[in-house]
Amino acid sequence: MSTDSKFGDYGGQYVPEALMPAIEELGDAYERYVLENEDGFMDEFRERMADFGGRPTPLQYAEQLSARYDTDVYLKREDLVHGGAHKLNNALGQVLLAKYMGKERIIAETGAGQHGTATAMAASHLDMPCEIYMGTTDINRQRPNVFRMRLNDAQVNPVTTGRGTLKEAISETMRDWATNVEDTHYVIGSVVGPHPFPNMVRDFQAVISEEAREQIREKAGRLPDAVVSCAGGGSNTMGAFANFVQDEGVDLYAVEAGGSSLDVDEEEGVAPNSATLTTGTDGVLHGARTKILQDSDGQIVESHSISAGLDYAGVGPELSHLVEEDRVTPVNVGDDVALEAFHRLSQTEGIIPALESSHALGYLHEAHDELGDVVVVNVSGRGDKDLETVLEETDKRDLDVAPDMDLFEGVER
Amino acid sequence: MSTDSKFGDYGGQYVPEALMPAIEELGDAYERYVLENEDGFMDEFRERMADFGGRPTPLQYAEQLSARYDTDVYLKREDLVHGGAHKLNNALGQVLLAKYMGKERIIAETGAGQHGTATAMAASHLDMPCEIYMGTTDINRQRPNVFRMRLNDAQVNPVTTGRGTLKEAISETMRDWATNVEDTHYVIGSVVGPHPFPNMVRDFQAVISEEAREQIREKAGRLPDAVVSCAGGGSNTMGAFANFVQDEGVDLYAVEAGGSSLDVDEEEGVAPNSATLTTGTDGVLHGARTKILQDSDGQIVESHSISAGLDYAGVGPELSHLVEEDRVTPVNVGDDVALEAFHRLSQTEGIIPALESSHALGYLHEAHDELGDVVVVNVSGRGDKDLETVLEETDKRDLDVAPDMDLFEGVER
Amino acid sequence: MSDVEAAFAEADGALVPYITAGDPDAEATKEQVRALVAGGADVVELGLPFSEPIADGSTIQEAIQRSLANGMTPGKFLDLVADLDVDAPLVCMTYYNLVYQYGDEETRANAESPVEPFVAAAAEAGISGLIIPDLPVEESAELRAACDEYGVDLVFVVAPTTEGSRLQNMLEQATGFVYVQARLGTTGARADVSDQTHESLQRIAEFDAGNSVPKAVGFGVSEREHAEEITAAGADGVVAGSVFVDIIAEHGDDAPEYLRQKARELKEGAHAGTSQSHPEPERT
Amino acid sequence: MSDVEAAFAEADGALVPYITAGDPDAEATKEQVRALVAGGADVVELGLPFSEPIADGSTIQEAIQRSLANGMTPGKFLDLVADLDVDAPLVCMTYYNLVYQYGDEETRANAESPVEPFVAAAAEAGISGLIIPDLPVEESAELRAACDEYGVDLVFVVAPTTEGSRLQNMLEQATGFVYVQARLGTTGARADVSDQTHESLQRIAEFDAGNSVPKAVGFGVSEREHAEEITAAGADGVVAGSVFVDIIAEHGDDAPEYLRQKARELKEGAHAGTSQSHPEPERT
Ligand SMILES: Cc1ncc(COP(=O)(O)O)c(C=O)c1O
Ligand SMILES: Cc1ncc(COP(=O)(O)O)c(C=O)c1O
Repeated sequence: MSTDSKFGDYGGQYVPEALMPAIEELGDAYERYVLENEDGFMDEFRERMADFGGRPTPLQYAEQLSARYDTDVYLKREDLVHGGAHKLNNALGQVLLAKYMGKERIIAETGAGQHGTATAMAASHLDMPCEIYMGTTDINRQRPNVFRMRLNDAQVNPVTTGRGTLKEAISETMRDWATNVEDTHYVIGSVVGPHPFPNMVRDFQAVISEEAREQIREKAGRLPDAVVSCAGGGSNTMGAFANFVQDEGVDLYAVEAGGSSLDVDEEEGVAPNSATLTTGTDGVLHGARTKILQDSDGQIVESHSISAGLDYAGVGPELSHLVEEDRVTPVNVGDDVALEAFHRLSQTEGIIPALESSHALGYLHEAHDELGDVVVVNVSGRGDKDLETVLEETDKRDLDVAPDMDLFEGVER
Repeated sequence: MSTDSKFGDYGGQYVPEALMPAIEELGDAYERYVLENEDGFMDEFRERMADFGGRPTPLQYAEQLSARYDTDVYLKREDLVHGGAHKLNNALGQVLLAKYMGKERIIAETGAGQHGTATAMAASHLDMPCEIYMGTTDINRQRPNVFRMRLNDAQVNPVTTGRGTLKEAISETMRDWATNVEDTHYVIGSVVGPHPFPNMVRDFQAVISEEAREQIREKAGRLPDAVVSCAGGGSNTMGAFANFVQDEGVDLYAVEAGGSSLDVDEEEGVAPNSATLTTGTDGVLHGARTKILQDSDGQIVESHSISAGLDYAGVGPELSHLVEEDRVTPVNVGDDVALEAFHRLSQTEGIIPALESSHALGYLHEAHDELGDVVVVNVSGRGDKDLETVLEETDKRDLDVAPDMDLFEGVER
Repeated sequence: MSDVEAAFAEADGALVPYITAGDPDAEATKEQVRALVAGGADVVELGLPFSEPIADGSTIQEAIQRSLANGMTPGKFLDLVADLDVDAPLVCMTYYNLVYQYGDEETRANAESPVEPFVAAAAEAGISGLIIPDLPVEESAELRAACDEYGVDLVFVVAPTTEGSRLQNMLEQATGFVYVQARLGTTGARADVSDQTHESLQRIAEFDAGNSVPKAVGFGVSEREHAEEITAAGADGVVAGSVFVDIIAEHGDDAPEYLRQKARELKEGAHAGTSQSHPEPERT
Repeated sequence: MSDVEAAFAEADGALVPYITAGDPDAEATKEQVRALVAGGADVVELGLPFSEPIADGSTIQEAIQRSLANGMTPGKFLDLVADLDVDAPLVCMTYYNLVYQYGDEETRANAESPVEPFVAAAAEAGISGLIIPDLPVEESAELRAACDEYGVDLVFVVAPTTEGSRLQNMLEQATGFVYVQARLGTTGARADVSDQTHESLQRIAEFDAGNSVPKAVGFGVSEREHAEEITAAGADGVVAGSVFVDIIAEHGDDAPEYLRQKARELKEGAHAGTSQSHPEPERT
């Protein structure tokens, strides 16, 4: 275990013994290929992210939002990455690394299907056999993403245990890895899991802030006052923050899902939110010590968010550490505010954001007065995947900003 | 009418008298702003296409296809443009031009919804009121695109005449334009319609080949032997060809939709294809003289393609002319071949192409032996919009390449 | 002076009704035309249906669909015309592609231009003039030539947006009559005479001076008062279409009698207006 | 020598069965443990259920879900243990977060480490050892210290992939017994003894030399022959879990009798194997 497997008290490697050699091997490969660019690994990664992934993504000045908030708002357009989200940055990096390591098989977990589709795309691009674990509940509510994975030639393994959602899929993927560790690489989908995953995923995602930092200097002639990014596991977050962490004048806001309420229902084992950094407590989940949503016994509670990608009871250990160090400010907005922000950006800027990203935009809306003169918001993904949810959830509420969809009523044939 | 309103015998301005002043005004604006960059119009257009649209798009070397075909295949990745297709290049150009012209309202027609969504995005981005005409049949079968337009704050006007599809929507939009011509700009969705639309739309789309020509010289060290592009109205086609037309050594293939058969059923007034350049005859449709699918009386027949975006009975007049001049080779592939090509690219390269673009890829598959050593294929859009159609149509056929979707059977809850 | 121009000259406030041929079938159309003429129509505009009628509003679109669904074709249209024996010149309104496409291969191969076969056949069948709403004057050279050769009038539409040299050009090229579009938009019956109509009438007065071809105002004319207002302002006649097409859609087999009545009403209006713009006051 | 080590020493081919506490409830668990001991269990491994059992296969996962659904908690688990009066040491198998999280605020504030409150309470209740499958030796310093303080064994799992200095380290740290994982993967009954099992047995023999802590082989043991094969190859005992958990799921209230029979069968196997690897041949 290398010395920087910890971020302060957070991080570490809490995994079954059978996996220890694999993560040591991975740690070694991470150092050689990612940190030291052995065999030109990072060059190849960057080239593929350009040609296949569509990088660099623009940093766009948002005219209408800037006028409305009297603040210069710049949007980092990760929604334009191939596949529609920042997820590919990580998936492609890991699949390529697996190839360099001589692995012959890729596995990954997925909840809403964003990481699964990104991994399937990357594996197809690099000609690697790929299996994705996904809970049966998620399979049924995220069919288009299941189709996309199948189209990209990935096998999708239904996970029937528990409630059949992300947590169970992660556990099941860990089991597969523990069984097939010798020829298989597990592509974790965020800056979570045992070392070296949090570091490695961050480094693959750090291209976001590497580009954004250069772009904002060119466009605004200065560094931003604030960078705002949503946080589920925290990979787009760490990607958007990484190159600004050393810039003390740049405030970093991690916007979590406030869900419908910040309270935890111990009785039911349910937190109607995913605000781990704000309301979570220290614990060990999925291989790392970090902030988690748990009851007083230490059982993990069901989290909730209107956006599936933020709906996770843990968070990256590095974020837990940066929050403890007061370098990152954890904030959160609830389902309603995120939904309104979704509609706002769609209507006024011609960009339909992911519901995850809408949390960052919702926080911008609420706090724009306090964020300074130049703000970068990371639009981590596009919202096409969220249309059904948005329509349903909008219907339930009385949102001023939402467009009516009456036109369908007249045209049934 | 300026002298280059014609391409040989094709083109012209066959519109109701009420529109003549508007298209003259537009012709004038086109010359000043687009051709002469007055007030820096083209600079602003290019900047917005970069920051908002995500240009340049990569030219990607396709490793697996190249190996399979023993030909260097490069994919022009228009699927990475904001919105998922080349359509934005044109829509943003026209909406911006309308703004420069002092118009206060945007209208457009849409069939499958691709041009409608692109126009709605562009109008939202540029803060212009926007109305989209769409047939009721199309509204019902393309609901997600209707949602996207509504989310982007566009009004969607259902067209109930005829079969309620693209042709009727175009006619209806022309009527709106004829009524509100003074403050309204009609954003036509392809290189069709009266002059100056075919020239102007081509010029907005020409960025595709401008980039591709530079990129291929850098990557392959030479010009390609062939450029292959699908053709519905022909805007991605002319965009991909424009900067190669003067390069005599570069063969240009316009791949049309062969549908289920190349025959025309005169009795029923139906062509089960959209292979206008191959099987169409000279006529006048929607404002221009060009090749069209018509019966012997001159009535327009219903076209067909598995891909909604190619399903149009006309084609851009410049393409008709370039075919007549033997500069462009018209070819076609049918529904089955396109569907297989869709699956092939999805599986082997990690890119889910639009069904339209799959026609170009299908032709590559069939003719790769004859295309030369270096081939550029324009991937005009992404296929997320086509998932439903692909699943349905794949189910009907017995395709070797298609993945099975059995996994749903086990997991209904 | 062509038949059409002569009809205008004799009319003293001409009525030019439009109906779609073949709506719902050829026999009905013949009855309808006879009724219109009996009601006072001076010239009859007969629509030859095209599948993409971009210049027409929903009323006429639907008539076109009915006609096409019942099998109307350019050939049958000309047969119908040849069969019709009425005391008013017939003008064919259609879209350019049908004109462009007409004729069998041999005829087309020997023709001077792609549009000659249609014009020849139309003249032979007894058509006196053509209105092609998607053919602006700039694209009309071939058709103009063919029409001249076969003595068929070519009617142009002048829109509210038509001005200056284009207007001049059109007036020079027009024969039969000039179709003055009363307002922007498409065909369709309206409840009132719009402001644009008054502007159009004003413009008629201005360009009237140097040109002898008659002017008829259309788009939205459906009531006696509209017709009167229009000719009172100096037009030589009115064109009315949707109002007649609506009657056909509504009354089916009984339509002819209603058509006759409506034609009489509009003709009276047109005539009355004329007397107001002319020295000698005279009422019907 | 700890209770657990002593039990191994006396066993002559030890059987270490695993069941999930609270499956389906605490009372049933007590009956089950008694039956296992009656059948010949030398040490009993009791699972304290955690919501994310990443090292367990589907059989045990489901037992854990049943137990949690019926309200099992760490507190109730320790009550259950304190209530149990059987003639075999009890080892608690659970995941690290429950250990890490245990105790009320005051206890935790006064504790030496976050894990001390659990170890103290476990020792007090009568737990002799801990198995924490998601705690590798590298992260175990705090827990090792607390276990030493309270005289609780800390059992490590040696996987087929564990080698070299890590293996060395683990053997040095282990107390009670070393849990030799027979194959890659997760817990779960299997039909055969895999090749990996044989390799593992081979590796046991290799590292056996310098270390006195007993070795028990688990993962997939479900038949008499498995047990015999394993001890014959030099292991000090076998661990079997899923086979017992399956019996509980299948037989409900009648489970204890079946548990006893299965324990007896496996114990016989383990014992028989021992005699093959020892000088004096002796059969049950
Ligand atoms: C678009 C988008 N943004 C954000 C997230 C949250 O993940 P992370 O916090 O790791 O960036 C997801 C996860 O699926 C996502 O799809
Ligand atoms: C992705 C894509 N490609 C191609 C086309 C065909 O249009 P065109 O021939 O004008 O490029 C469409 C039309 O919707 C489209 O969406």
